[in-house]
Amino acid sequence: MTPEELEIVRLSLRVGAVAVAACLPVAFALAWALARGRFPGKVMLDALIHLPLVLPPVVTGWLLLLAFGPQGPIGAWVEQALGLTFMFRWTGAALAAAVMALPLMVRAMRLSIEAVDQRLEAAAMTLGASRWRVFRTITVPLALPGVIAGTVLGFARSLGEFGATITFVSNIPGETQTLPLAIYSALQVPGGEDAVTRLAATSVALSLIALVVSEMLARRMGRSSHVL
Amino acid sequence: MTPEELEIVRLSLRVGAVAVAACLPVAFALAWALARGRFPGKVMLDALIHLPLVLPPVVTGWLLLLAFGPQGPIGAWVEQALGLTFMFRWTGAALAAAVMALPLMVRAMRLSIEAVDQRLEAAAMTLGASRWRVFRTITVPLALPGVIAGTVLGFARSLGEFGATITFVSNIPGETQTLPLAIYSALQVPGGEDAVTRLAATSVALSLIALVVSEMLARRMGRSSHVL
Amino acid sequence: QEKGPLVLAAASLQEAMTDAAAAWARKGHPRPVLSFAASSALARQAEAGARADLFASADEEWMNYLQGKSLLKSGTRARLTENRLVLVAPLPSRLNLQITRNFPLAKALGTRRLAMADPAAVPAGRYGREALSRLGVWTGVAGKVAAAENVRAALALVERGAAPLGIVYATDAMASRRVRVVGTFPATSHQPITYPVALLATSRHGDAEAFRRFLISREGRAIFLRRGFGQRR
Amino acid sequence: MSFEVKVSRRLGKAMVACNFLAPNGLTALFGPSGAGKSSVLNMVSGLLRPDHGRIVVGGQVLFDSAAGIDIPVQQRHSGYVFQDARLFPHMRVRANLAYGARGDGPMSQADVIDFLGLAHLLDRWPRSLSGGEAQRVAIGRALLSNPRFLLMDEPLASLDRARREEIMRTIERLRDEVGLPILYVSHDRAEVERLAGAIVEI
Amino acid sequence: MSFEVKVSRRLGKAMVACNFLAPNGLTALFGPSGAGKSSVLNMVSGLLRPDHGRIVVGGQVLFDSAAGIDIPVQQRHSGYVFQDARLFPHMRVRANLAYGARGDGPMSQADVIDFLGLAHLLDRWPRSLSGGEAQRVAIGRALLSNPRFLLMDEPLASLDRARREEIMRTIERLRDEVGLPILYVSHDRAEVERLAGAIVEI
Ligand SMILES: Nc1ncnc2c1ncn2[C@@H]1O[C@H](COP(=O)(O)OP(=O)(O)OP(=O)(O)O)[C@@H](O)[C@H]1O
Ligand SMILES: Nc1ncnc2c1ncn2[C@@H]1O[C@H](COP(=O)(O)OP(=O)(O)OP(=O)(O)O)[C@@H](O)[C@H]1O
Ligand code: MOO
Ligand SMILES: [Mg+2]
Ligand SMILES: [Mg+2]
Repeated sequence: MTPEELEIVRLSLRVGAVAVAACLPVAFALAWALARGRFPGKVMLDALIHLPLVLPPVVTGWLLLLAFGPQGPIGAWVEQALGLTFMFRWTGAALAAAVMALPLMVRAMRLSIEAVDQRLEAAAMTLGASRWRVFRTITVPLALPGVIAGTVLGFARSLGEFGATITFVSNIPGETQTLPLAIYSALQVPGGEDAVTRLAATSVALSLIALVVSEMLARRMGRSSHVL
Repeated sequence: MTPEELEIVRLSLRVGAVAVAACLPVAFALAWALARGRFPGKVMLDALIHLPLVLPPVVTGWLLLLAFGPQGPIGAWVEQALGLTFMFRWTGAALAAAVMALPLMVRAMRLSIEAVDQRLEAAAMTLGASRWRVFRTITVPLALPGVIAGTVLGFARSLGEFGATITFVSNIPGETQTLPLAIYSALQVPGGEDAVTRLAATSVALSLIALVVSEMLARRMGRSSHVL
Repeated sequence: QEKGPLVLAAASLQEAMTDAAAAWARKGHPRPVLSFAASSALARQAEAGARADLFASADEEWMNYLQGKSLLKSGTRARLTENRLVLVAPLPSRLNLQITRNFPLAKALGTRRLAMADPAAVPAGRYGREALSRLGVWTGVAGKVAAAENVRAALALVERGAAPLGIVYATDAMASRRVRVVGTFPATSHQPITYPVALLATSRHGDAEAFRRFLISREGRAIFLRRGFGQRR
Repeated sequence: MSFEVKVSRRLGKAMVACNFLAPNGLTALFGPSGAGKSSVLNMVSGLLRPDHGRIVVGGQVLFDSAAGIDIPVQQRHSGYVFQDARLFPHMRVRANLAYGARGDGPMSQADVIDFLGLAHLLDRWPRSLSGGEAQRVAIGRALLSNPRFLLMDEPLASLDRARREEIMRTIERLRDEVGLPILYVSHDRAEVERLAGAIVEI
Repeated sequence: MSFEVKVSRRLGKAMVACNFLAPNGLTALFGPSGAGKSSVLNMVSGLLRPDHGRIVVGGQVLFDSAAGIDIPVQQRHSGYVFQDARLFPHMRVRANLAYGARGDGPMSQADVIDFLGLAHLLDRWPRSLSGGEAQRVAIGRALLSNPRFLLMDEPLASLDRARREEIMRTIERLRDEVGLPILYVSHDRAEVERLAGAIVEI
């Protein structure tokens, strides 16, 4: 790989890792609310989370641009309050990746949370554990398969995210040009198939590593599975 | 909505429904193999399923074109053997949507299959049930939450699929022009925002309906959840 | 090392613009930062207030759009280069066609499809549609169009034999080793295919205007000519 | 001989081994917690494969490591009442009872429902049953599968005296009139002394 | 008075109602399968909310529908031994025992591990335990949480005689020396007669 390609890989990993890490707590909280909560507007929240899945990515990118752009309501506020700019920055690419990964992460986690045996939570409560401790020590660990699956899905989705990213933060080498954007650029050049192949293979290798790591993690956590 | 837009909606629904329906058995079988199987190349199979998630959709579309195009090895064979053409046909759009939905469906189902209490399967076996009957009457129904979640995710993803579809079967009104493709076209022209908004709202409405139906289904199936 | 101005450029300009940026850097200037995407996406980013310096569009419409919103530095809009439309076929194809009024395009296609960029949306597709209309063959082939996301995707359909014919830019045809140019569309059959460039109102970079001038200088135009752009006969 | 069992199997660090010849009738498996009683039942039912050994029930060889025989679980037709009830959570009580039902068993469905007192529970979901109710459904499910032999792992542990008495009487009938071989785990000495023709200590 | 319970609660079509005043010591809850014994324990522990009623344990009002009192489960400090063991499957035995452990309880951890015979099980995962082993761990877990009172739902059902004897002796000690109020469900009359100061029929 050329140094530029290495740089692209590094950027992609950073974007993917930050997106997934930032998404994890949010996704789990949402999954928990959807699995356990009874509140008005639940279906609406559910639908909102699914939006980035249903809309073409370009539209999601455009909506991000409208909301988080320099003149967008949230973008202006975030810039002022937190000093965080998204426009043309890798942070914007991470935001786009996070938004696209969110529905996948929420669904996987929700599925696992719904499968948690609430009688075990009840048992923990009789032992004096606060709601927060029950959540931390019983609910979350028992929902771990969903957390792992969600993280893998989210990370893979982040690695593959293209449409929302290029629409939101453009295609700037060293800043927002992740692997898929680099692949797109290579596809624009006739005879760029070699570069495409090389970059795509890199994507695949990265996701393979993520998969293997997640499988190992899952196996180590697999003690709770049932036997005979 | 204009008649053309109605036509687009109808086509999108058909493509999404066929993609998900065709995917369901395949995805469940794969999920089952990954959850329960111990075979060489398992990680490879897992990685292969994740590919459409990791690669930019355009690349997936391009690979589909290579494999299922008129000169592709599979395309030629399928055309001869089954009389099924994908190129520039709605069937091709469904194929692209199915491929993109597959990883999401497999993951959700796998998660649920792994959560099935195998002691119940053992009990069914002592009652004389064949492996197939155990699978049909115990494993599948107990994994239903994952099947429902996977179906919703897959259908939503199908509704939103853009890059692979347009690259593989291009944008042909009445044949391959699903909602995202129509939205994309509208986005390309200055002032197309109105059409974009209308079409995107339709997408959102469709997915909202799918979500509500799935939640209702899940609730009706929710008898197996634990109580105090 | 200092960063050059941020250039938002239509994806089809990728190779030529990259060459131009390299030439500019060789003159001792900071290397311009190039971002290639669909003209529509880039224009929307500029519209959203993103701070960039130059915009090179694949057609005049998106430039008009920004100009209408006063997002261009006045007096900086200029023609960057031009392009031509060609009809291409897969390399092994023996097809022979003269592009004239009412030429038998529909018959040449038979039951198969004509690959082109989306005629409803993408610039290359709109030029193609205009040309076919003026030549009187659009109604015959309108139902046989395979509308691709962009010119490159249309080219790929022809390269892979999925479509027997396609309409792409001369620059694309020149760069592909898998297609053969069947004919060039007469310059009179469509609006001139021009790529405008302009400084964005948000531009702050000191080098932006100089780079713009370089692009439209004789030296700059030569770089684009080498990549197949320009009005050749 | 109803049961001829000689098996050994490693489980983690523990080793479960058991060797007995039981006459016709009911054989009680007796032993401290963790001795391996449930594991022996699992081996006889075919759910757990012994490392070595031989299992013959009612004259039929179900397992023989030397001869390479291992009849699949499905074809052993054991009526297994598990220590935990293991009802199918996605089926109502009625469907649970019907799951393994094969006609011409020793008892009709109506009889089973009646003597186990399940009539008012038929339309309920398992998760809403009390501990003893679930246990009774599990017994009913096993009996209705028309088994060739019964494996019962503390089937009466959470039942009250009256119910226990009634079920014991039914078990006696199955043992004597139908001649079903029964392997029975219990910690209750009175129960065992009353029912068992032989007692195996493990 | 150790327990003052007057509760009613609708469960599906069934109605569980119970009304008793129990003296200090151990009170046995006795009744047929499905009578509502586990439901009463759930209400006393705070896991199930009565529709109406009042629950006082050791002088402390835990629930009073009229006065609007409902102490949360966490603050009731019941030592609840469930009918099913409910061990945390993702923690080893050691961590299960430690989960609710609060110092200065009536028994030290070493004592509990010793008299329940858990020493060799500490590093095991719950899924590998036998029925009786799991039940013993559940008893230990409840005792180590330094409870103000004990709720025991057939805690000895799947234990052998020797182990049962030992645990009963410990329960007697807790009852007499520590003065813990205990609500105890069992179907075994001998057990009940030996341990209980009062018997509540339900
Ligand atoms: N996977 C395993 N790993 C380690 N030890 C195991 C495993 N499975 C079972 N054991 C041990 O094997 C022994 C036999 O278990 P089994 O369930 O057969 O006992 P049991 O006689 O039925 O006891 P109980 O009366 O308590 O139900 C126990 O000591 C148990 O801890
Ligand atoms: N969700 C529910 N819907 C309908 N009935 C229920 C529900 N939950 C409990 N019941 C019924 O309430 C009654 C009391 O149940 P409970 O578990 O308290 O009984 P129990 O006295 O502990 O019985 P056992 O000795 O069998 O454990 C039972 O008849 C049970 O079927
Ligand atoms: O450069 Mo374009 O916007 O693909 O015609
Ligand atoms: Mg046992
Ligand atoms: Mg009970």
